[in-house]
Amino acid sequence: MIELNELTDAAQKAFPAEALSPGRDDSWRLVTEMGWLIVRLPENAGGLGLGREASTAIHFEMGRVLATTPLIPAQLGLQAVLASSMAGRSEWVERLAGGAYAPLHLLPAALEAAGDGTLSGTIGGVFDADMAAAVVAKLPGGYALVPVNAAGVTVHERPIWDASRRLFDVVLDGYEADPALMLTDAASASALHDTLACEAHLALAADCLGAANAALDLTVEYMKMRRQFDRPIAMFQALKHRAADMKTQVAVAEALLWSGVRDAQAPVTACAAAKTLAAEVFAFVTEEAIQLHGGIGLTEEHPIHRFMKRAMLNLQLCGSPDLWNERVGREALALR
Amino acid sequence: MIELNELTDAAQKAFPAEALSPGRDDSWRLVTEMGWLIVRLPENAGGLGLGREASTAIHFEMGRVLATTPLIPAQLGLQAVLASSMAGRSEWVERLAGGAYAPLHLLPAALEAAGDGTLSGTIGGVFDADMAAAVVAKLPGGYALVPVNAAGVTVHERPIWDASRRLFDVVLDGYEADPALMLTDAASASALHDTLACEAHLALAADCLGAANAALDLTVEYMKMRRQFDRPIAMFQALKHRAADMKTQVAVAEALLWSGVRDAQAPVTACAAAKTLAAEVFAFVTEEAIQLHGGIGLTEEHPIHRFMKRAMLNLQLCGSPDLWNERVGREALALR
Amino acid sequence: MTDKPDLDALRSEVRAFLAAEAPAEWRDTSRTQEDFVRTQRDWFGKLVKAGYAIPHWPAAFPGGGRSLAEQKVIYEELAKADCPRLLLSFVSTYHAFATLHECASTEQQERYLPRILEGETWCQGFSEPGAGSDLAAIKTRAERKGDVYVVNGQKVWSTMAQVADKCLLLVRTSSDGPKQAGITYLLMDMQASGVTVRPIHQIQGDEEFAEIFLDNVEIPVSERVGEEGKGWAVAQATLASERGLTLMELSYRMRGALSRVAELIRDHEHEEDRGVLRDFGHLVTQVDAVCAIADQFLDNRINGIERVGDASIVKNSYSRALRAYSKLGLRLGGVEEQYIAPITFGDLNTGNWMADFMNSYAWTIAGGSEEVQRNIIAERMLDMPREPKAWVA
Amino acid sequence: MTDKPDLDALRSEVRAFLAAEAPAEWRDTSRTQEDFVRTQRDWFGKLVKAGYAIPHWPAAFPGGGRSLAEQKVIYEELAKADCPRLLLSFVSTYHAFATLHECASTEQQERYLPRILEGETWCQGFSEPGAGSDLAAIKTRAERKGDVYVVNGQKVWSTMAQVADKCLLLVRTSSDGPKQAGITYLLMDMQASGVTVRPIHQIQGDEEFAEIFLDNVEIPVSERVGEEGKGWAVAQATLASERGLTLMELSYRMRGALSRVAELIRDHEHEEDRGVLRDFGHLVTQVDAVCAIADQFLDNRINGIERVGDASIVKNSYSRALRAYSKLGLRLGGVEEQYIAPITFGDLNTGNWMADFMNSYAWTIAGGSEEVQRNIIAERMLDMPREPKAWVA
Repeated sequence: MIELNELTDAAQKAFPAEALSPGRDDSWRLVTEMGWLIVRLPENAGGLGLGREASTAIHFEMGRVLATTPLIPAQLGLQAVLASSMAGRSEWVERLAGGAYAPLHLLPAALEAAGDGTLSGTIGGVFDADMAAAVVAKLPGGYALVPVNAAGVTVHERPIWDASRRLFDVVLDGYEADPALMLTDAASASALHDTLACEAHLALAADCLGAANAALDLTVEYMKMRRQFDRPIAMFQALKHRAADMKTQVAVAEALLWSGVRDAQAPVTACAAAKTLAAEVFAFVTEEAIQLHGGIGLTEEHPIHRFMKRAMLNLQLCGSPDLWNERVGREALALR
Repeated sequence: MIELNELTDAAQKAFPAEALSPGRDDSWRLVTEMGWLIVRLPENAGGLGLGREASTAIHFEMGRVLATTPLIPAQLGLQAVLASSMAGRSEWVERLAGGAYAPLHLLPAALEAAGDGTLSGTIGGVFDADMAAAVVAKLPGGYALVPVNAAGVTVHERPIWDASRRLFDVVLDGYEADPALMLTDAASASALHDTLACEAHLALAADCLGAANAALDLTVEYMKMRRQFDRPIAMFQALKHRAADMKTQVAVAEALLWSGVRDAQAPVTACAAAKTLAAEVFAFVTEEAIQLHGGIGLTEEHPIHRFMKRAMLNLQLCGSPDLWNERVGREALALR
Repeated sequence: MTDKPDLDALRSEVRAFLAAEAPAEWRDTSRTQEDFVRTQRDWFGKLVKAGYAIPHWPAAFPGGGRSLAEQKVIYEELAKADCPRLLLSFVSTYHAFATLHECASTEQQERYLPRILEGETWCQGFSEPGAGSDLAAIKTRAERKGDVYVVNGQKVWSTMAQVADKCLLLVRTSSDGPKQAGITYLLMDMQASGVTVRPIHQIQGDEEFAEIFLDNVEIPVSERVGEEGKGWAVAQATLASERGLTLMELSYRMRGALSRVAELIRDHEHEEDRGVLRDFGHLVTQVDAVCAIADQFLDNRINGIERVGDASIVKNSYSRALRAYSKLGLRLGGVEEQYIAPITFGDLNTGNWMADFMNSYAWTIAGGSEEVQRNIIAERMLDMPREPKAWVA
Repeated sequence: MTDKPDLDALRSEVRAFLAAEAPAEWRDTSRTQEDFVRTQRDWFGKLVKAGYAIPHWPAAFPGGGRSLAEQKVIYEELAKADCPRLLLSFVSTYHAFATLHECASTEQQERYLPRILEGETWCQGFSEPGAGSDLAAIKTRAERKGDVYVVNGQKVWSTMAQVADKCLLLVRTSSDGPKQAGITYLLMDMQASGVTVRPIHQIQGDEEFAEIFLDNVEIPVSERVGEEGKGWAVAQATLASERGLTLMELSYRMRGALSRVAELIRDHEHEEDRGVLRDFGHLVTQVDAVCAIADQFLDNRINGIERVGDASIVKNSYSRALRAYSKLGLRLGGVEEQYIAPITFGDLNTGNWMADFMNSYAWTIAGGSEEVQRNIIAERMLDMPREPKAWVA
């Protein structure tokens, strides 16, 4: 517990709540220096050797400040490399631990193999591919590192509503996968996928709930300050009750997140359920937050809309609520 | 318009709001005397010759008092007979206009024909079959009158939560349909079904919204009277706003109902949509009503629960919201 | 529904006009604020010429003298033909017109009304940063100095003020007595010295609204409407100027735009997803119901049987349906909707679902927030106790 | 999750006991109030004998002296084994115990605590028709006459008062000063002359609650807990006696009962209805989340880091999940659910969906309504302004 509090304190000092979405490149240097890239890397591999609680606490704080730095895909990319049996594994681990960036993509890839084995298609939804050395992607032959400067690889930014982050299409056009950069074969890709998916869902859930807490804080603060009809609007019971419901939903989603984080055996559906609930709650909180802010919430002057836009993107990352609610339902039906 | 107001006034005098669910048999005599069985029967057939607006206004008022008398299935049964080419049609019309009862069933029938053509199975959800001369049911050969005292027909009451009404299973066991009592052949059954379904949906929608209005009235009245923390609970803004939302939803559902009533060309899906919305709003209003009544709403002492139970049954009559929302969606998709 | 013969005739006329003149590609020419304004001016000019721009004005004006039933026909057809909404000229033809017509001097009317038809546009200077739902709390101060008022303060949420020629301005001339009593109503030239307009950058990228900063702006006393300190009553005339037509028109437009949701369902191959079909069916019914109540509201106005609170019900049900509409689109559109796509200025049902979603808040917040409407419904329709004026903690 | 070794041992013990002794057909023997009471008494007797009935009592009592962590283990296992909830003995072992233990005289403790283990049951005489959410508004009047208080008034929502032996009674001994100051706490014999109990007919057919009418009931002054006029503080001890275990237990029971929804989905052949699967998945997640927060709440209590308002969050999230659970069942069950089926007394997840739905209101209304909890969350966790004590209209 003490360890977690220390991490949280350090994060809040490094990324204070007042400075939303601090610059990406500075943030990247900072998270590298603070060891957050290697927080989950075992000590014998040169990492901090901390567990899922630690990374969750960090992602929670990064969500709170709408961090611009792609820590989640970076950690997942490193984890994929670490889990591999690639010959050059330790060099890559060292490189990535030192600040090189090889993100895992969090949205689906649509790739086709030609007769000669070369690949074409788009790996969509790669965060900050402009600063990446390679992308960790699931190719037909298994997970692989795809260097972004390789022949047949181009990178295109696609502007998104969520101004706190940047998404890229990594487009392959006759790309020839380098066998030395294969992380798994086709058969073991799905085991790695499940491991990474669990981590990704929990990390995103933490991002959602850190941000939801911050959005709630901003809203409550605004309600106490904003006066209409000669009283702070926080005095209007109808509005108070809505704030109470926001708080309740956030607290419940947090409890589910932490129960998933602490259960090493939690299956993908359980982790995805935690992320789905967290993302839905984040969206709900920001929607209510805009309404409770009134006019000012509709202007770029006030930051509350930035939370809403991040919430809307988070809903879609690693699969939408529709997709996961259905899978969770299907699995629960099979088990009961 | 004046005609409608007159009908409404007469209904409110005959069935005052204070006397919820007045006795069925007395009510039946009263509605017969007032000509409500024949409100839609053409004048040349001895009826009042009024339109859908008139019957809607009556069903609305009957909903308001949680009427026990099965006016909706009775009117639909009469309408089915009237639309038929049965030889004994005018005798039956006269009989039914005079107070005999031949209800249309509002829930599905599951019947099977044996090799000899006799029928077995259950016509479920027949209102007040104990007082019926016959039931209007859709048999494999078309719509028909099934006399409840015929050989092979038995009638079983099945107690329901909604204490304002009574449902029966009409069980056929080797019943031989009387050709003289066939209202349609198999081919024209579906045209009649569509006509009756439109009427049934709109009538039920009116029942829902009359009752929803009454439940809202009771709730608002209670909120003004009930004091906690030294003030009427109607003064608490959070509760006020919920009452406002109830009012809004009721008003909107009423507008849709009347637009369907006034559009003679409204297709079944439009009528069913009006009923679905009305039933959902009725359920919503009664659920909120119980919450706003607090403890007293959970006791049989207070009538508000009777509205909720009627709402829950109404949701299911003529097809559930799930069924109709899907059909409405499917049709809208095909058209747009 | 069949109208009376004269309404049928009008309907045919309008249809014929629209078939010939309705701008087809107006969304494509409304991708920037400038293009949007140009498109709006063109369209307004055509409607003035055709006699459909100001059906609610007196018969003395070209195209005026129409009954509310006739106005309804015109707006229904504009909605069905999916024409641009008359956003730029809305304040001029409704708010400014009503104010001038009902409360201004003959001289003021004669000066300003004809110019509106020539394309002069107005904006409304009512809300302030500290006075939104609580409009009477305005602080913008006007001091009389001889023949002019000298005005200082700030207005906000002024539709299209950046391109407006004139402004309906509420100012405070006194702080004594009840808040409402010290308010005065002025007509301000937007070119006057000391007026600065700053567009509000809205979260979806639109710039429909602006802030107006007033720094020692001199407004001639002759531009006052009504007496000094009696501006609150004049403001009520302004606010009451349009009730019903817009929401009817917008509801019909939303109904037309349900095809955009149907398109998504097909594009994403959800045709056999029963959950999606149910949700779509539910939305279709909700939108139909909003159209029905907006219609009924107008019919009641036509028949003179509108009740207090009716407008609040229509507004809240429209705005909630618009939210539901845009949220279903956002959900069905999936991740693609998170990539920025061009917006259409001044439109609510564009199929750019993030933009539409954000726009839907304009209807739960502006023009009397959802919460204010709930108070009105509870207090004035259900006769529940009013919000207390003060309380003791 | 793995507990500490001693907790693991306890868990195994409890499981072994339950495997042997848990009543299997208790729902079938709880179809009437009488049968339910008998089933409850039997089960309580078995638990007392096994040492699991009063784990929260001091070690001096058989089976007492358990830590909260141990209590949690016991309740988890009771829930997982789907045993009857300890409804009849709940007020005795929690409310009466806490009150006696913390506030009563040694003599009172010695008289009453052992009898509870022998099966004496208590009820709570707190709420009144005019004092629900606003408990301090009670009007039941006690006048001291020599050695007795003479009590007149009416109590309501008293759980199982019809079969209770004793009552924890709040009365008003003074109307001066703040409402709270005139309240006195008495222990009443339910057999006393002038006590009339009338079961409340609940809308789902249960009779869990009763009204108590008090007509010149004489209660010895020796049966007073604490000083005259200091009853409000004693009542706080009563009300604080159980916080967390019940909701944790009930959440686990609801999770177990999700199989009832799964059954409906199979029975109605919705296995491939994606909408239904999504709604079920959503409910499963909601219930899991409620279990997680109930768990976390108890862990926080065990670790001494509970915060004000935490209990309100757990209660509101449980009650809303219970509503959602029963509504999904009601919806999926279709028309069949509208036919009356036998209820199970004292159970919340029976698969009789109408009854379950109605029962779910007990959790949004009783024990501090959802609205009261929202006030607590807003005022005490979010530090928003409190409800005003009075206001000026």
